[in-house]
Amino acid sequence: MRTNINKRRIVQIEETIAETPTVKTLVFKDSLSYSAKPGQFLMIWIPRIEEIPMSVMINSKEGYAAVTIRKFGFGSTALFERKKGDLIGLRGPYGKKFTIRKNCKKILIIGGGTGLVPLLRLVSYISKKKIKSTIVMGARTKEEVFFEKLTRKIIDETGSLLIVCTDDGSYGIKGSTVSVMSKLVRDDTFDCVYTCGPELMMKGVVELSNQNSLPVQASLERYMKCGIGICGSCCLDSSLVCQDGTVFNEKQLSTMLDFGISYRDKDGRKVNYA
Amino acid sequence: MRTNINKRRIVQIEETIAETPTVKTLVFKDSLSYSAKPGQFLMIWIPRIEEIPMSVMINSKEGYAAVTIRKFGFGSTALFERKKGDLIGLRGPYGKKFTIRKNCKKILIIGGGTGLVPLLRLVSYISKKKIKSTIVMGARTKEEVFFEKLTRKIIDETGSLLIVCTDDGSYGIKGSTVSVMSKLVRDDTFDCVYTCGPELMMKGVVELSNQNSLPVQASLERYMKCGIGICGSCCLDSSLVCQDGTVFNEKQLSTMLDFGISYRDKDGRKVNYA
Amino acid sequence: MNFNDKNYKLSVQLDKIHLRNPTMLASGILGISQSIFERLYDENIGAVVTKSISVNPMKGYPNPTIIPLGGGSYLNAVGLSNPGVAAFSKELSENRNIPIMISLVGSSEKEFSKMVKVFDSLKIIGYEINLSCPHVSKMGMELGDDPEAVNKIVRAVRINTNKPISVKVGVGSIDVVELARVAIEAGANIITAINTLRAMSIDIETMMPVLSNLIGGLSGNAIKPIGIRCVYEISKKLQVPVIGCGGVSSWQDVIEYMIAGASAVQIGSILGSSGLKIFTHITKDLKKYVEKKGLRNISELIGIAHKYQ
Amino acid sequence: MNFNDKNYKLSVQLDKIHLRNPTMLASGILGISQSIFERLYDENIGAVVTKSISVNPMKGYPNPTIIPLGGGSYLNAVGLSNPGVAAFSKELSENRNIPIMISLVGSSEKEFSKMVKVFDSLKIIGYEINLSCPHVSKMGMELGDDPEAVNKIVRAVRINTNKPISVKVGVGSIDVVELARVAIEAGANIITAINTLRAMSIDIETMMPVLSNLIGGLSGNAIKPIGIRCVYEISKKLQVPVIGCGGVSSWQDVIEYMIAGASAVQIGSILGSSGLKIFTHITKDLKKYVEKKGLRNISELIGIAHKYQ
Ligand SMILES: Cc1cc2nc3c(=O)[nH]c(=O)nc-3n(C[C@H](O)[C@H](O)[C@H](O)COP(=O)(O)OP(=O)(O)OC[C@H]3O[C@@H](n4cnc5c(N)ncnc54)[C@H](O)[C@@H]3O)c2cc1C
Ligand SMILES: Cc1cc2nc3c(=O)[nH]c(=O)nc-3n(C[C@H](O)[C@H](O)[C@H](O)COP(=O)(O)OP(=O)(O)OC[C@H]3O[C@@H](n4cnc5c(N)ncnc54)[C@H](O)[C@@H]3O)c2cc1C
Ligand SMILES: Cc1cc2nc3c(=O)[nH]c(=O)nc-3n(C[C@H](O)[C@H](O)[C@H](O)COP(=O)(O)O)c2cc1C
Ligand SMILES: Cc1cc2nc3c(=O)[nH]c(=O)nc-3n(C[C@H](O)[C@H](O)[C@H](O)COP(=O)(O)O)c2cc1C
Ligand code: FES
Ligand code: FES
Repeated sequence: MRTNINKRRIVQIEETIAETPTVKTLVFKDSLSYSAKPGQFLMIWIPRIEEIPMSVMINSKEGYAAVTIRKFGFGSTALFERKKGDLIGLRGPYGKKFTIRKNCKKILIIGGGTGLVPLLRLVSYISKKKIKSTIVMGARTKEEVFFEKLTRKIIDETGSLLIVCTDDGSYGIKGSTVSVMSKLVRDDTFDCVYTCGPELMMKGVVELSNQNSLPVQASLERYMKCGIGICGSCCLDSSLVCQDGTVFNEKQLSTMLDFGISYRDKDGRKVNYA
Repeated sequence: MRTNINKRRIVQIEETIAETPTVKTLVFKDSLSYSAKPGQFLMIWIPRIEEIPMSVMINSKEGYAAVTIRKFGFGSTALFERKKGDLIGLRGPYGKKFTIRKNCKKILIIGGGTGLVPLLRLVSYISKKKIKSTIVMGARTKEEVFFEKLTRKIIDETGSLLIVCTDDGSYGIKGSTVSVMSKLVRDDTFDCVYTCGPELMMKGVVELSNQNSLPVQASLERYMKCGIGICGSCCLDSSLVCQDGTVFNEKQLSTMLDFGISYRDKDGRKVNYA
Repeated sequence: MNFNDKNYKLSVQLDKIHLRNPTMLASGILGISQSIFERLYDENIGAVVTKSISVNPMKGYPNPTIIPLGGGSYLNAVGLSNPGVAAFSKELSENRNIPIMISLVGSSEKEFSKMVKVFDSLKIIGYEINLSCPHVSKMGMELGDDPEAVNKIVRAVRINTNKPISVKVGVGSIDVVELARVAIEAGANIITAINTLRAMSIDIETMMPVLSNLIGGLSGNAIKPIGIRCVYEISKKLQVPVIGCGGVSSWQDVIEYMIAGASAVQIGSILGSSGLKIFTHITKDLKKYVEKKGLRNISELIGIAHKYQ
Repeated sequence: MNFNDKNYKLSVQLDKIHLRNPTMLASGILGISQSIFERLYDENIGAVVTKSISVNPMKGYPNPTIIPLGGGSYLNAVGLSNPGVAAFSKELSENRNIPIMISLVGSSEKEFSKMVKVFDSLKIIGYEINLSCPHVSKMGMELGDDPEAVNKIVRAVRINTNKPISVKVGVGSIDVVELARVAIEAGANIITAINTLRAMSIDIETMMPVLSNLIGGLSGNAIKPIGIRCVYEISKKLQVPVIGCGGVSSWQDVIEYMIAGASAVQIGSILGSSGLKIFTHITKDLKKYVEKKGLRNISELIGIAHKYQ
């Protein structure tokens, strides 16, 4: 099994979907990625350019999967620019998944940016399980909202609710995901909270969950080289995000002194979040 | 499976049986050897001394097997001298087995010396299958006869026949196995002949079988280092005795120009049989 | 050390260093975080070796830097990324009871002196000098292949510390025993053998080398028989304490290294498939083995194979 | 050579040697019998290399000489057993159409001259000089580690033959590219890389080294990434035809070696698990690959990886 996921597959990009001017989804065929668990990620090789971790995005076709990239630095921009027919390499999926307790009936999902990728796989999963959810999607501004249509399609007829919010109010509710969440948890009851997105946002979500005694799981990001627990570059306190995470629960998060405070740079030095 | 048989097992000698003053059987526990097929051999490691090929001898205890050694040169003498409690290493079993055609009812088995070892496993096998056999056991002289009691025990109540012969007539019929065989094939009918022993004896058996249009299988010996088809030291014409054999049928034997004529020494030079 | 005490059955001595058991973390593996070191110590590790540290922080090469090759073997060209001496001495400043050995890498004896001067006041058990990283120019193996450079660097470290020094050697273009001899003569107390071997992997679909650096170092299962050979040769010929490294993935491998002549072993790549708990598993199994064999202490195994000719 | 002819899609050229496909038998594997060579040729092999032959017959070391380590890796210290020049020239005397390369081993240039004088009248395609066997003293690697000896030996062979000469190099205590350069300058036409790497295996039950010679050479799966690296470095830096060797067990491995810079590859240890028919399988699969990729000839792949920096 492990040998299996570690073996690099070379896949062809079969479709590209422009989500926003800076976010793109690349679709490819790969059975291991197709059956990835919500929260798992791939190491994506952009030949002779970079290898970067990417959450596994869902795709409607059987046997297919995708990645959704925000154009950012060197590697992500190169990946963003790959076209239909180009080859990329994959290994994984790696990491722990979001877990759902047995008698969980209603969950709250808070995501921002490409943090929505693992959350959508979760939404898709729970929709099949008939678990209801309220999904809060945050973006800075209207142009940066994506996955809305796709999410509506997935939750269609499930009784789940999608709330979009933007910092500048140009679309959906005005305000941050955390402020939306604070209203939601006041007015409604949830069994668990799931979050992925910018770390400071997640920090807010986790604190709010703790204050409301809600179990919470967050999928964290750290700089990753190996993805398999060798290099240590992804360490966060005494955890390896690639192996022990990326999904951590409220108990694990409570012991992480650096969560929401600092991350380690490519050379391993700690850098504080702005 | 292959990895399995190649992995060296260290076993303890649990019993030693003196067959003749120069032949001894060492019993050990090893499940892979226990389920060896008739004709297969082991590479036996005598730690820090030698590693030599030995046919797998049967043992009555479930999960057990044995080797029967003739004290000969350096390695075999060291093995011969191993005592109860000593450790030896095993890898294998290797090689092809004796095969028995479906509607085979009566077979002739001709063995000499430690060539009886693989043949006894065959006898034990066919006894369970209710196939009748005539077994000819040859030795130079009375003192060198062994396995007689054991064989009688195995064929007891099967209707099979055991004939012992010695060159000097000091025990059993006087004469060579080949001369005994020539009478047997004249007076009786057999479906197949199986032989193992000194190569010149086997050569005689094979020729006689060919003359009588009897299918024949012989288990050959050649100098072996690897036992797995790498080193080439066991080559006999275009065959590798360790892998393509040790059991060969009349068709294969007929193409072997060196069979009964010459073998290769430790350095790979051809040496003629005396 | 009381060898009759059950808890000491696994303890080993490496020059002045006393370890509760012979398992160590290999350099470059998870080696930049004090919190991780503490977690490893909770997993019963004997000692940790840090990532090789240089005077200034190094970003290392772009990814891919680490490739799992399958079958327990790995290829890496991390490029010695590390936080540098200033940040790292801060990282370790709170260390109290974890046996930490700092791995040092540099391109001149001056750099090594500089680092040791900073690190020597920390609570650490010693240094490992990396003279064998096979894929960064002007560092590691390029120095290890030059006996004069080895001599100078080891002396520079020796002059600045009383703590034990291990020199980490590899399979480069100088005989490993020769390299070890030069290191010992220059003042090293221990030899760590071996580092990774220069190797390469090319993807045949894209027809491109996979590592961004093209060439990297082979580690894991593949190199164990080479590591065993080097440990055997160095410990037999020089009779110095040796730390075995390369492809250790089970208690059996630890025993094999010790019989070959290692006083302790480092474990690296295998963590990619076993996780950190491997140290707990291995030490538990080693204890069982030592008890089964009726040894007073595991060190009785060290170099047993030397007697065969 | 007509590259448009379908049958030539796999043909390769190594100096003056033209092979119908790039697969060769590695030296020391099944290499002492003309009948076996003929059988291999029927299995579609490109060419065979014989066991390394010395002036006089050699018995080699006592067994164990070959250890399957698992995972497709092997350890051996056969000790260069071979029938010697007289018996072996008789063995090959009937050869008509099998492309045979004779591997030579010796301890002085005189020995090499002597052998070439005998062998040169046989129908063979060339010589491979084994300067890299890592476990026999005064032969193989001990000479390969000495540039002066390499120079002398290659010259001695060159003077006695017009046939192509390949020098087989390994990972010893001299840089592999440097060794290859010396060999080429002395008159070699081809480089074969690599031989086995010095390694050891100890049984932990008996606490004894397994090989009778204690130390042997590691081959098979374990060394492939090292072989790829050596082929890449030699072919890129020296631009000479290189025969890749080490851990080839599939058509993919052949392609990887060729992309790294090999014009042909040798296959050895894997025969221990695949049997001789592997040559038929691999050549069939190579043909499929070449057709799928739309290549006119497989040689188009040679050294493609050189372009990446
Ligand atoms: C588990 C995980 C899942 C992720 N999923 C997604 C996703 O679905 N979509 C998406 O757009 N992004 C995702 N990311 C983030 C993505 O990996 C980085 O944005 C990307 O690696 C940036 O590479 P770059 O070369 O463009 O950046 P660079 O210019 O090299 O560096 C800029 C910053 O990007 C980040 N970064 C660079 N390399 C890595 C790396 N190897 N590992 C982690 N962070 C890195 C660091 O913060 C770095 O400071 C994920 C990250 C992780 C750890
Ligand atoms: C498949 C096979 C099964 C065998 N089964 C048995 C058996 O059940 N009982 C038994 O007593 N003997 C058996 N032998 C023969 C046994 O292997 C040799 O007698 C033994 O190896 C001799 O070793 P030595 O060190 O005593 O001889 P040495 O003194 O080293 O040499 C003497 C002669 O023994 C033979 N020999 C030595 N080493 C080997 C070797 N590695 N492989 C093959 N022959 C060798 C050669 O003919 C050699 O010339 C078998 C041989 C083979 C090939
Ligand atoms: C990803 C990685 C990074 C490494 N970094 C270093 C390093 O910084 N310094 C060093 O001396 N060795 C380094 N090594 C080599 C290891 O310490 C060790 O010598 C080698 O991996 C063999 O051990 P293993 O087979 O148990 O991994 C590194 C190895 C790997 C796999
Ligand atoms: C049993 C054995 C014997 C060998 N004998 C020789 C030899 O005589 N001459 C030589 O040049 N190489 C010899 N080699 C090395 C091989 O030719 C080859 O270089 C090495 O095994 C790597 O290839 P592989 O991984 O395909 O086996 C031998 C290897 C093995 C396993
Ligand atoms: S990315 Fe290497 S340990 Fe997590
Ligand atoms: S014994 Fe090595 S090939 Fe048969």
